[in-house]
Amino acid sequence: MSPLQGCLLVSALLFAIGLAGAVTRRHAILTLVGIELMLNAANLNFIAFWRYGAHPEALTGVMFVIFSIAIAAAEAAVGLALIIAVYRHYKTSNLDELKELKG
Amino acid sequence: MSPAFIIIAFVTLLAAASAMSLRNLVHAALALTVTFAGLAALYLNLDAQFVGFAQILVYVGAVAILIVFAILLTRSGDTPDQAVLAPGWTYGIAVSAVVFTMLGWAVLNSSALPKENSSAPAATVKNIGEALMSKYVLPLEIIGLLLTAAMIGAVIIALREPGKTKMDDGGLKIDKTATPSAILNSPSSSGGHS
Amino acid sequence: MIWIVKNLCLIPALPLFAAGIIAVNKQPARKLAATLAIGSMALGFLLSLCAFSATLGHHGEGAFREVFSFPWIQFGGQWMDIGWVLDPLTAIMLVMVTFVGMLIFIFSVGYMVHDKNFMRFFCFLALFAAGMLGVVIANNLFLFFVSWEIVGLTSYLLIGFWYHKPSAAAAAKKAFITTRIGDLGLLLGMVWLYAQTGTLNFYDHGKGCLEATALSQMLTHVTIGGLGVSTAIGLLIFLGAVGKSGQVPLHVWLPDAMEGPTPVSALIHAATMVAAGVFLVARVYPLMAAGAAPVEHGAPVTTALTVVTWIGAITAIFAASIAVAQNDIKRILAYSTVSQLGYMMMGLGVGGVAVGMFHLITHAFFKALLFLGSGSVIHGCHEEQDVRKMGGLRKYMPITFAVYAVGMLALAGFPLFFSGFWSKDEILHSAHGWSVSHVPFYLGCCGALFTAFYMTRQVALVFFGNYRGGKVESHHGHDDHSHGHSHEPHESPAVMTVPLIILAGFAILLGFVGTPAWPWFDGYLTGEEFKFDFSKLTEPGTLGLMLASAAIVFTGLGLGWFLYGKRQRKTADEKDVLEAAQPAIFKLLENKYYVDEIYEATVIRFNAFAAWLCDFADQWIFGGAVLLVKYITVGLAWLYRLTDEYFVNLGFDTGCEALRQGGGGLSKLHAGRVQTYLRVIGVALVALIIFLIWGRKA
Amino acid sequence: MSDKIQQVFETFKQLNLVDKVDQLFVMLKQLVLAGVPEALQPLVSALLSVTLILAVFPGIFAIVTIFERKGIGRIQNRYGPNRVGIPFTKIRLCGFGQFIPDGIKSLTKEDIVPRAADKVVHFLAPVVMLIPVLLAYAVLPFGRNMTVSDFDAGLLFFFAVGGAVELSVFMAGWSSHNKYSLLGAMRAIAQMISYEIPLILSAVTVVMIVGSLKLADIVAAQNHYTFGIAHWYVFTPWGLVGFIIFFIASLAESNRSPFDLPEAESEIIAGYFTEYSGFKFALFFLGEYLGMFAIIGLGITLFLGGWTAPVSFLAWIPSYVWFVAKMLAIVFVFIWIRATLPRLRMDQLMNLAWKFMLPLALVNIVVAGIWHFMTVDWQRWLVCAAIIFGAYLVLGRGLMRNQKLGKRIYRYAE
Repeated sequence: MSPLQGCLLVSALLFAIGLAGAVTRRHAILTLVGIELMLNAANLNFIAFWRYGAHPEALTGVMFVIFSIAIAAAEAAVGLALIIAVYRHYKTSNLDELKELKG
Repeated sequence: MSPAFIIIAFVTLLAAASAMSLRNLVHAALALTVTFAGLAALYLNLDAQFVGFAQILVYVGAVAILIVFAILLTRSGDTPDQAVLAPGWTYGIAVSAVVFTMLGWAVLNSSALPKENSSAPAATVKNIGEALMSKYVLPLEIIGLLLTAAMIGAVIIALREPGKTKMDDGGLKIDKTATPSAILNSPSSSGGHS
Repeated sequence: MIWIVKNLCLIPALPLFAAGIIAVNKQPARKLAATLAIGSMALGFLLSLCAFSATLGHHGEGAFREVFSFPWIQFGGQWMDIGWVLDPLTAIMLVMVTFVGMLIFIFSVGYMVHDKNFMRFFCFLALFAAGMLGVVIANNLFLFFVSWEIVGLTSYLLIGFWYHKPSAAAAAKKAFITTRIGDLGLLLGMVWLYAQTGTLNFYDHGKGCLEATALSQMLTHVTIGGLGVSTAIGLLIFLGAVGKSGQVPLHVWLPDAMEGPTPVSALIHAATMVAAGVFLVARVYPLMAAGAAPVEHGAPVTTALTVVTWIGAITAIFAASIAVAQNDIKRILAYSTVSQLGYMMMGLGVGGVAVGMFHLITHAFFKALLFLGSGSVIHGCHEEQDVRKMGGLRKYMPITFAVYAVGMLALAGFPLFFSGFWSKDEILHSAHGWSVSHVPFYLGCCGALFTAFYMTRQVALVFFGNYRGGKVESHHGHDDHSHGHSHEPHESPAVMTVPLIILAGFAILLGFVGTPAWPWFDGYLTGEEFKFDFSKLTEPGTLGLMLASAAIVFTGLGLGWFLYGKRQRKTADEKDVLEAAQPAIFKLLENKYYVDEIYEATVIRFNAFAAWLCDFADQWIFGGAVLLVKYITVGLAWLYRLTDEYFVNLGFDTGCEALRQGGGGLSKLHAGRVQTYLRVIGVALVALIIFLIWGRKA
Repeated sequence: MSDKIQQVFETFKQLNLVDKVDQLFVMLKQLVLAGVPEALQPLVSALLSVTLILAVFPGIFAIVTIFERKGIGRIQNRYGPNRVGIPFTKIRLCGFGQFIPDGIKSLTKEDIVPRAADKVVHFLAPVVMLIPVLLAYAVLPFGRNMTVSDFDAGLLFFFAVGGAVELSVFMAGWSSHNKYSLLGAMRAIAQMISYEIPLILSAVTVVMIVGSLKLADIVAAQNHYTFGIAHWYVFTPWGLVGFIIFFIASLAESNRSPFDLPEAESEIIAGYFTEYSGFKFALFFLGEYLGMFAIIGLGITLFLGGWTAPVSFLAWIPSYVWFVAKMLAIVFVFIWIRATLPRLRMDQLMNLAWKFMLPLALVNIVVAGIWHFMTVDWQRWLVCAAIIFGAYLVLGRGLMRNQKLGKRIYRYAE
């Protein structure tokens, strides 16, 4: 198993853990956390591919991750603000109780 | 596959699993912080120094704090009594397992992986800065705009809903109506006889 | 042109404005309403006096006549003018209407003081005055007709003023519908007239429809049955007058109209409105008299005028005989009115405008006096109208008795000192000289006898003897505190008696303007020279007639006094003297010759049958046709529907249903749970990975 | 192996006397490293550095606590600790031995954990506090060639690990299950996040001018002299403003008066470490002071020329002496301020950070850019000074406005 594959496996596992958490936990914040984990897994992939890829001097992976981190920060801020706003309104942040948008 | 990588990866994954499974949300958030730190260490291990530090600065220093703030503001800090798992969680676990299986199988059997380049690439801060200011200047500007928009949006979303009482500046309540006698005679303050 | 002619429209406009202001005011403004109405009438009276003075002093140079017209509405290429005319006929009517109206308004303030709809009453009264004055000044059949209908409307409204009484509501309806029959004739006549002459103006400097050009043109045309067009039109217009003035056979509404408040009866159904029919005939007299063979003495004779005379004469005797057997004080007066209107018609027919109009004016005053007097009596007797339950009121209501006696004597035609004598005498005189027949003269004499008789009977029953409304006195203790006054009859307040006294004065004095010795009235209307000539009074024909008439009157008075005055009835329930003597005749008279019943049996039944026939036709013949069409349509619709549903829509509906079910199924996926979505995304990710790997290998 | 040692000695011999003194520790470390096998060298190097840091800075901490107590006592016209000297002698050392019994007392006191507390987090909080603080020392250049690990992105590393302190504060405050602890933690985190932004933005100006995140480069860029005076960045308009902003922000970051709301005794007892005692309390205390030293060290490095001498004729004094001297001087200013200024209110604190320091720091970045691109010396002085002064006036006016200065009405406690 090459280092790249190791990284990718770790990333895949991290992604799966994040997905499992996001799908199974009731609390909205933990769902958001799971999504963050999935995003981080993707970041790890980028770094790994940059590190072991063909053209590291292009810095594509690093750049992507830097932007991704910035976007993740924005996403976390907005997401958590939404959760707080929803909590203020419904007095709960459990996702299975928030079904107003039901089709 | 250095031992350092294995150890860091193990810690990171363990922390991630705890973050997703601990009942107490604050513990989960702290475990998440460890995960972020571990990821930063993985980046360092992969010679991406700047990204690693940025990961710590943003995730540990900001996102984790945001998350614990959100937990406290939604009064979810205590260990919940009722179920922490959503209905239908078994499907979720199954889906995740299938996803991991597929991904792992794909990683291990893919012929499309690039030929590995074992020498550490040069990703100095100067290189990154130059790339950001030349090739990636437009994305940088856009990200700046996005962050500003997100900040304003988050502030507006999390603002107190209109019509509710606004805090006076700095906790110093200036109450013009309450006279001492009114407060002394109020029902809440006359509970001393019990 | 004199200013008053131009501004003649002010006289009806004033009460019209008063009515408008009262109508838009808040309800409890009683003082304002009364002030406005009376004030407008007073101002109108002053203006009328101006108009009257303008028409004076034209003796010997033809009748004064000034018209004022202006274009009002465009019919195709022609302009319809409306306008007004000032001539002696208008002027004397204006003075009479405004003066009597003003007095009655004043009387009403006292009479209606307890009514909570005081404002409405004065609003209607003012509106009526406006309409009536409009009728009087109209120089145009169109304006005349509009005002005529306003008058009819207010008459309806005022008869039904106490609409909570079913009888009042029914009477209002009856009055309205009956006069409508006459108005239809008037309308037809009007249209015909317009078709013939192209104008509806009465006088228009030679172009009006009552002037020589138009009349001669009309005379050349002949219509069905050899009638001249002018005659036919005149008869149609006369039909309107018959309806309005309660002539036989359309008289039935007038006695019922007494359901209205007494001032209304006095103003509308005695003094003014009912006289409007007579006034109409007088106004279109040139039309009626058109084509008459010139006679050297007396009135012209035409078919139309003959009809007028006969109708009038029959009405006079007919109504007078009914009045003999009535017990309601107002009904007696109502039949008397009908009878006197018949006299006026007869006067118009046999003697011309001046004769009829003279009686109209005098009658207006004394009949208003009588009605108001009866109102005072009713008011004094606490809304009691049955003469049998009165009696002895002379003691309780001396002023009312005095003025009532004056009115009664005037109506009965007591010789020399009362106006009724002079005016009626002139009619009889003319009838005596009528060249066609003497029957109207005899009918008139007979009517005069009846008149004197029933008036004596009424006065005797009301004012002499003892008060017979004693039953109410047993409840004396009960209502004493609730009412301010006792249940004994009482004299009316000054606001009611003063108008009565004024009217009484005129009822006496007015007769002297038309005596044979000093025929001022005649001269005034015709514009002919006249002079005071006492010797005319002693001319054999005149004197003889006067003596005969006086004899008839005295006979009637004596008979009445003998039957009712000397031997007073003791109780209210006692049988009438006449009834005891001749029950069959009395019953016939009491039931008004069964006219209402005859109408009930004939006209109304025919009407009901026609209505039933129409209903039947509507329901089965026309309705059947409609139903047939309907069923055809429904059948076609069924056919379409079946086609649409089973051939056109079947595929579409199935598609829609499938789509809907698919949407329902999909909406279950959209359960509002984020995590479900995430799961689906996870599955999709797996699918994507499989696809990518498989695609790469392939 | 011995030839490597020989080589080190050779290098040392070639230096002049001043450099010999200056590079003494560096050479010693190289000597030791020369004596260990190649594979263990990174580990040994790290161990040596860490040991030195762990030896020196807690020592300075101990001395500074006494200095602080005595200094405040002096300012407040009282004695402060003046008894403890060398045991069993009459030598009192003016009470400078006080830290020894204090330390012994702290380390031996009973460790009390509240029953409601979250035990694990409660235990971990002081550790998490200390680790990033110590990590921060890794990139500080204490003297010439004296940097433990001179990362390429050293400044970023410093700020990154600094962020972890907030987490430890939260852990301490939340796990204690005490409302004062939680309030203190919240206040501390809000304050730290707020002041971190002007802190970093003021440091950005230096990075812009130097063109490197490496702290050694930054010091080197300031290590030249004109007319015998050093080119410290504090002597430029943007540098002066940057330093003042950095100074105020570092006061707030280290929770020092007048920004000591998170541990305001009169309001919330001791803030987030109310429920700590004994060794853990000592760790918090230590962590706080070490964090203060670290951030002062960074400030010195960025604006005060690091280990360089202010004037050229004093350049013979060893670089590490200069560093410690500058650090102690600033620590003295901190103590002075603590004894002098009253505490801020929460809203004033936030207003100052967001409405005054943040915009001023942003203006300062623009000014630094202008400074960089303008070449004529007196012109850029004039322009930069004018812009900064104008911004200062406008922002200061804005800060003073909207202040509801009314009579205070106290609410009665319920």
